[in-house]
Amino acid sequence: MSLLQLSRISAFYGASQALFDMNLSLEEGQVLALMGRNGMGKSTTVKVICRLLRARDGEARFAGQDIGGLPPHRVAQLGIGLVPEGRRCFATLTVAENLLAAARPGAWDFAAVAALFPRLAERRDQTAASLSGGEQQMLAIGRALMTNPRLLILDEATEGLAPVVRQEIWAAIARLKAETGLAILLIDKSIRELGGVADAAVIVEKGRSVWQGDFADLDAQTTERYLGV
Amino acid sequence: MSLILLVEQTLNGLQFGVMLFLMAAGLTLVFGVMGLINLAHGSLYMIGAFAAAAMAQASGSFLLALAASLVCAAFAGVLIEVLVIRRLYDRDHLDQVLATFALILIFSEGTRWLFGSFPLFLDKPEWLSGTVILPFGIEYSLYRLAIILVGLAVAAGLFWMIARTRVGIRIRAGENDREMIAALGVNISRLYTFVFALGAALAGFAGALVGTIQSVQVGMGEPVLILAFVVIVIGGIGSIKGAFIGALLVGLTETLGRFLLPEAFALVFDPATARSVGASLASMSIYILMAGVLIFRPKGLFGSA
Amino acid sequence: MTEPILDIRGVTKRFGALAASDDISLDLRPGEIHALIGPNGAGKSTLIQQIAGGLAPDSGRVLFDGRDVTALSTAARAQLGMGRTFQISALAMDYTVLQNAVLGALGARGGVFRFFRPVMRDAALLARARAALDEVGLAEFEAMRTSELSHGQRRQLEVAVALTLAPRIFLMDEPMAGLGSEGSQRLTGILDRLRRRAPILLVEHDMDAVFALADRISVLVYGQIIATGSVAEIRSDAEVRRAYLGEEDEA
Amino acid sequence: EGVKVGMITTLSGGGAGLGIDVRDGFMLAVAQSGRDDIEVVIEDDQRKPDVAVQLSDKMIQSEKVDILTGIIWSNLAMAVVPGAVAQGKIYLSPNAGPSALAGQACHQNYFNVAWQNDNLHEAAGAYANDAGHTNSFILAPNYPAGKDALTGFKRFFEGDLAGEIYTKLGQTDYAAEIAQIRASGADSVFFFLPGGMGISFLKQYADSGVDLPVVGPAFSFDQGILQAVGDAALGVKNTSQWSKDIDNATNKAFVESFQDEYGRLPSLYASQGFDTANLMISAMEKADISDQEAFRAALKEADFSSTRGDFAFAANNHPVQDIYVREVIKEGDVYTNKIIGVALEDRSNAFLDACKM
Amino acid sequence: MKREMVFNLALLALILGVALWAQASDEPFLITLTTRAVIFAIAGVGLNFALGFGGLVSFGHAAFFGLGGYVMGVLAYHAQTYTPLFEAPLLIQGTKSMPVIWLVSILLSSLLALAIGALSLRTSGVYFIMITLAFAQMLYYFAISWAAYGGEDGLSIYVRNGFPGLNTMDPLQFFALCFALLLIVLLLVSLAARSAFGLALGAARQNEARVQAVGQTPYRLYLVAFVISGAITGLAGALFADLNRFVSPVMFSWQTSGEIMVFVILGGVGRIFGPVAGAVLFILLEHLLGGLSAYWHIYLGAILLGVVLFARGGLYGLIAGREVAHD
Ligand SMILES: Nc1ncnc2c1ncn2[C@@H]1O[C@H](COP(=O)(O)OP(=O)(O)OP(=O)(O)O)[C@@H](O)[C@H]1O
Ligand SMILES: Nc1ncnc2c1ncn2[C@@H]1O[C@H](COP(=O)(O)OP(=O)(O)OP(=O)(O)O)[C@@H](O)[C@H]1O
Ligand SMILES: [Mg+2]
Ligand SMILES: [Mg+2]
Repeated sequence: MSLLQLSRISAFYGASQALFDMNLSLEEGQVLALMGRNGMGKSTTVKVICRLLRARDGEARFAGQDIGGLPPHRVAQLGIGLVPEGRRCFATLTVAENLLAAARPGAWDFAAVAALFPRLAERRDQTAASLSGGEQQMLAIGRALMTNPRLLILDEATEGLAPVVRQEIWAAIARLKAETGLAILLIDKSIRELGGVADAAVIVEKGRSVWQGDFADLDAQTTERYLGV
Repeated sequence: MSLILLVEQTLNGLQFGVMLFLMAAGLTLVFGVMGLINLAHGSLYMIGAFAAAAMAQASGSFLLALAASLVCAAFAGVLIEVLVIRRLYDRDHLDQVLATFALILIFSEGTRWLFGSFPLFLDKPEWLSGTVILPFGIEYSLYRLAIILVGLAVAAGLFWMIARTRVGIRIRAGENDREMIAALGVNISRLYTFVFALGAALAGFAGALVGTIQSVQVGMGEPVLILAFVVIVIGGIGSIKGAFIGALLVGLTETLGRFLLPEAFALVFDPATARSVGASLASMSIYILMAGVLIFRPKGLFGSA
Repeated sequence: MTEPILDIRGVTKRFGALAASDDISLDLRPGEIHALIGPNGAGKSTLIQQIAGGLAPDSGRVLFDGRDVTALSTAARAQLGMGRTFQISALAMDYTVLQNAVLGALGARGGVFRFFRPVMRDAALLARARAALDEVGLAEFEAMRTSELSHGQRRQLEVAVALTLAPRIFLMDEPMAGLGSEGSQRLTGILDRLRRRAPILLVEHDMDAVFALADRISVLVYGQIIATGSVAEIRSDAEVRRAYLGEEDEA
Repeated sequence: EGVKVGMITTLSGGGAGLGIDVRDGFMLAVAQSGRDDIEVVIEDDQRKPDVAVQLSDKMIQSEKVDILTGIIWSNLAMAVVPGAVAQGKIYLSPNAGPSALAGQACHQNYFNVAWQNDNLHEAAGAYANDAGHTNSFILAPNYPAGKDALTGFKRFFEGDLAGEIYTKLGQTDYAAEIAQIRASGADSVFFFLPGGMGISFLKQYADSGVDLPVVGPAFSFDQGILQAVGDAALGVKNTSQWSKDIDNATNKAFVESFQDEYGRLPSLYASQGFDTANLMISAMEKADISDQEAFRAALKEADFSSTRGDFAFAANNHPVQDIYVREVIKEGDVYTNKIIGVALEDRSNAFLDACKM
Repeated sequence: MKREMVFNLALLALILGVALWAQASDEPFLITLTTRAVIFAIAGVGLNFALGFGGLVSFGHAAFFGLGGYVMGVLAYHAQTYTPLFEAPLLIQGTKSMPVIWLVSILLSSLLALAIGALSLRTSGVYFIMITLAFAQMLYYFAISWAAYGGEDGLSIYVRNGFPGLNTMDPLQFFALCFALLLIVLLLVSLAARSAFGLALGAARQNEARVQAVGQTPYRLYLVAFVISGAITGLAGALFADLNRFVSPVMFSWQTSGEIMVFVILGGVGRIFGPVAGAVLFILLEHLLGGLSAYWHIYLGAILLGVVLFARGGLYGLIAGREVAHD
């Protein structure tokens, strides 16, 4: 049984519909790339998974449980760690406090995150607002890991990062995948880099999942058609 | 004017400041931490005082009365948080202003309906009555001394809770981004209910402690509310330290202003004019202080956000 | 050699012990795209801020078109012709896309203190705004509320507003961030054309775009410029590879 | 033909107790008169002058009342009374008596059935002399009524002033003032701090260890708030034109029937409301309201039996009456007042000359 | 957009209708009550200009309301006592002419708003709320102890001031005057809201950095908005004092600031007609509930609470939809 399963999800922002018929399934330990052009509904799908947006219709299951009716914190406690679009670090809190605020018991603790991103340890007592964009991105990833999730969701997690750091993060994702068996849902614009880690892919267009399959099966025609490259 | 009197007035100013801090602490907590403008804070203060007066009447025990103030105000806090405030976190400040203004109306008239239109009796216990002699031979009320100590303890406790504990960190995180902290698995609703109840309990407690040497009556909360807002704005919103320093500043300005301004004007004007002009200026002094502080430090003394 | 239109001389900015800008000198010449790259936290946005006027340098000067603007406010510099985009979108979220663009056009034209004429009926402003939206590909979204745009669409709007200003120079802080591959390509095309209108100081982590666009590249590390040169020079600079590019180039 | 009365008084918010007492006293007298030709329209002014003005417009224009009454506060009276009497209505004041309405702005249609604002303070000054005080510290809030209070006290007090200060209106903490009193070398204190201000002051004064004798007008020692002051008030001397132990049949009957009717002891304000209604009823017996001149003359005769005993109107339609000194005592569980003497006999007011009526 | 327009017109028709009906059925008090609502509406429209369009939450608009009131009070007082206001450096007499009083009110309120705004706009958010309150409170305490003009007792003007060609003591004529002013103010404000200034001001409210980046200074936009706002509220103050023929420090009190704010929120923040709906509803509630019970504030509170909780965006949000109209 899938770890995460979305079936026929529809969702609205006020009166305007953003998701029409969204299907997606993600297995334990799998890395799934969620792809699509700008404004097609990737982030909206993430919001539905994390219950930050209520699905009007359809079913969302995580770890065998229907999460459609749960409040966001309950869903998170089931083991979903979110690195949201735009980072959303707690601006007035220090780096250490940002991490501590999210902490739940498990293998990931401050030391482990500091090992992954040494820069964060250096900036430990600086407020998140004063971090550079890339530093904030690292903080957001570290924060999600601190919840010790079963599923890590990275929505544009490498946006605005320097190439070296991006490589580090991709390496870190690959390591997470290899060493911990963490399931990961990835949104990123770089198909090349996604290809390095992703097992499977889902493509969204105008709020519908239009393609799902092994990442390896993505051919140039498909990407040209749905992603414009 | 003797030096002793000046020292005594300074002490009075500090004491008044600590008293203000008790009132302001809960407000700055709710206001700074949850980003909620709670005009009904004064009503919670009143509820505390009325609960204490009723309990003191029924049981004759001051400690039970204080306990009643804490419990009743906290309960009222939980009630309004769950029924009203909770729906307002993601609204702008204005909706909060209107809703909590409505709550003032309900609470004030509700209290009057329950307890009648006349002030209630609430007095300090025997063991806190009388005066003590401080250095310089200053005779000082034991009860006021006790208020100072309680105020300091509350300040320390709150400071520790917000700055050091996990709960404090999460509360502040929620202040930055409520949705995000929830998405990280923290039950922010429950946390906020807790904070609101704590703020309410502090307000009620202040109402009982201060009401004991003031008058327990409907409408007692509004002047205090304004003062408390002045205090936390001077200190910088959300900062417990700021509220504390702000309270002392306001306490000193208010007390010394009332005392010194008429004397100062007497050096220039005839006594009658000096008294009247001095008193007028003294009435405005804390507002002048607040405006002055904000003009030079637009985020208050310790404000960051 | 043409005179630089933007000339930064010895700008230094400290945050406590950290020198976010450490005696930086840099210039921007007509017709060029000058890319500023560097690791996260190197001080790129801080420098842009100081150029745009949001942050005052501790020392050093910013010359714009030969004029010392170090003491001027953000608004004054914008009026002189500095157009900028923000790293994190700064838009009027309750306004429609068109209104945001008209706001830019209005800012460029001046005459904000007019109280009686409906601004959204002003043909000149509308034309200018629509042209900019069209250029970034947002034309069909003009009636949408900005808060309803997706992240990437907001980035596009950010660029469109800068376009409406018809500035003398562009300061762009990561305009590609958040754009999909298609969007990036499109923007790359836009910027390529744009440089003829006004030179661009471009902060960007998207190396495909930088290498495709830049006439010159400066590399900022720990508040200092460690190298300035052509694409080829920078690509082959060992120091830059170590500090910033990593394996990027080999792929 | 009957009389229609418009009562504008404070029935909600912090000052509601006073308005309620005036209303209850007034309505008790109306009920006791047994007359069915008196119609009373009651409205709440919320203690806001603009609301009071609005209500008076309503009473006059829509309700078409003959007589207005009920206002508690001087500032509200100043807002309403000049306009009302100018429109030909009779106004009977059951409480407020600002000096302007006794002097320059006096009017033949305006009758004050309580006191001129200065009266109780004047009596306090007179009493201070009798009690042998020679160096008094005096304080009041910084607003017109407060200034009037200190002026009134000084009009009769012959001793020196150890200090004279104005406090902030609505002030609740008096530590600074009490410290000044302690340091001033005064032998007594006079204060006028109505409502909650007085409660706070007295409690804090009692707690401060300063035990100079205190004198004040009845407002801070009245039945309604005395219970809230408690022991701190015991023994304090205060001046009042009424007390529940004034020995006459009307007063006895009033106190008894008020208690029967409402289950609480009447206050000063209740007695004023009661007297106001009885004055009006006495005039109704002599004249018809439609003949306003005759009705006014009947009012002026003040031919009713007042709870205070002798009562007459001075030339400016303000009372001429005895003002008593009372002491706060405890009767069983209840704090109340006992008359200990007369401070001023047949006191009129200081503004007779200013009134050109 | 359409619906909002219909509602606007219905609202104005309602106000006018009530006044005319009251005249026909000889209920002058009802006209007075309507006039009161109209004047409060003007005050609210004034506040809304700063609060709704500029996001400047002023908790001190009583300062302008009160100042307008005192301008009327002081000028009329001097006119009625035949004493000059100043003799040196130049002789200034009182006046009982409404147009002059209005002009002076608008002028002085603007100046006061300029001074208060210039200082207060250094702050923002809650600090702004409180600093504006502080300035109003200073004026309040000043007025209370300003013995020359009655202190807390206030000033009574026995006869309403005059307007050429009208009998202002006639409730309907005075109403007509106030209503006309409301219409003018509404017209000017709705023009300004759609103007270049309105666009820039609204943008500053939403994102200051954006406005700076297009070359405008938010501070200047705010200050102009605040001055306009203060001037309108000052005019309302003068009218209110004339309605009551009385002015007192209560007009300066924080409760007054709060009430004006309630009109705005109740009606719908940032809606041009919002404060009109808010003021009408508030006066209506006050009038209807007042007779219900001695504890009528409880009902009032409950209704206000209901509006906040269930009618987002105030009455206008409820009736005309949530979208703020842009064209
Ligand atoms: N808060 C919102 N309110 C209303 N509509 C929204 C909101 N956020 C997004 N939308 C709309 O929903 C659609 C999907 O947006 P979403 O953010 O999911 O796109 P995305 O695929 O993540 O795009 P991007 O790559 O640009 O981030 C978009 O067309 C957008 O207009
Ligand atoms: N107000 C501040 N106080 C303290 N440190 C600051 C402040 N602003 C920025 N910094 C620090 O200065 C450094 C430079 O930040 P800046 O935002 O300019 O980086 P950047 O080069 O733009 O990085 P990125 O590419 O990640 O956006 C960072 O280390 C940041 O933490
Ligand atoms: Mg997205
Ligand atoms: Mg940056």
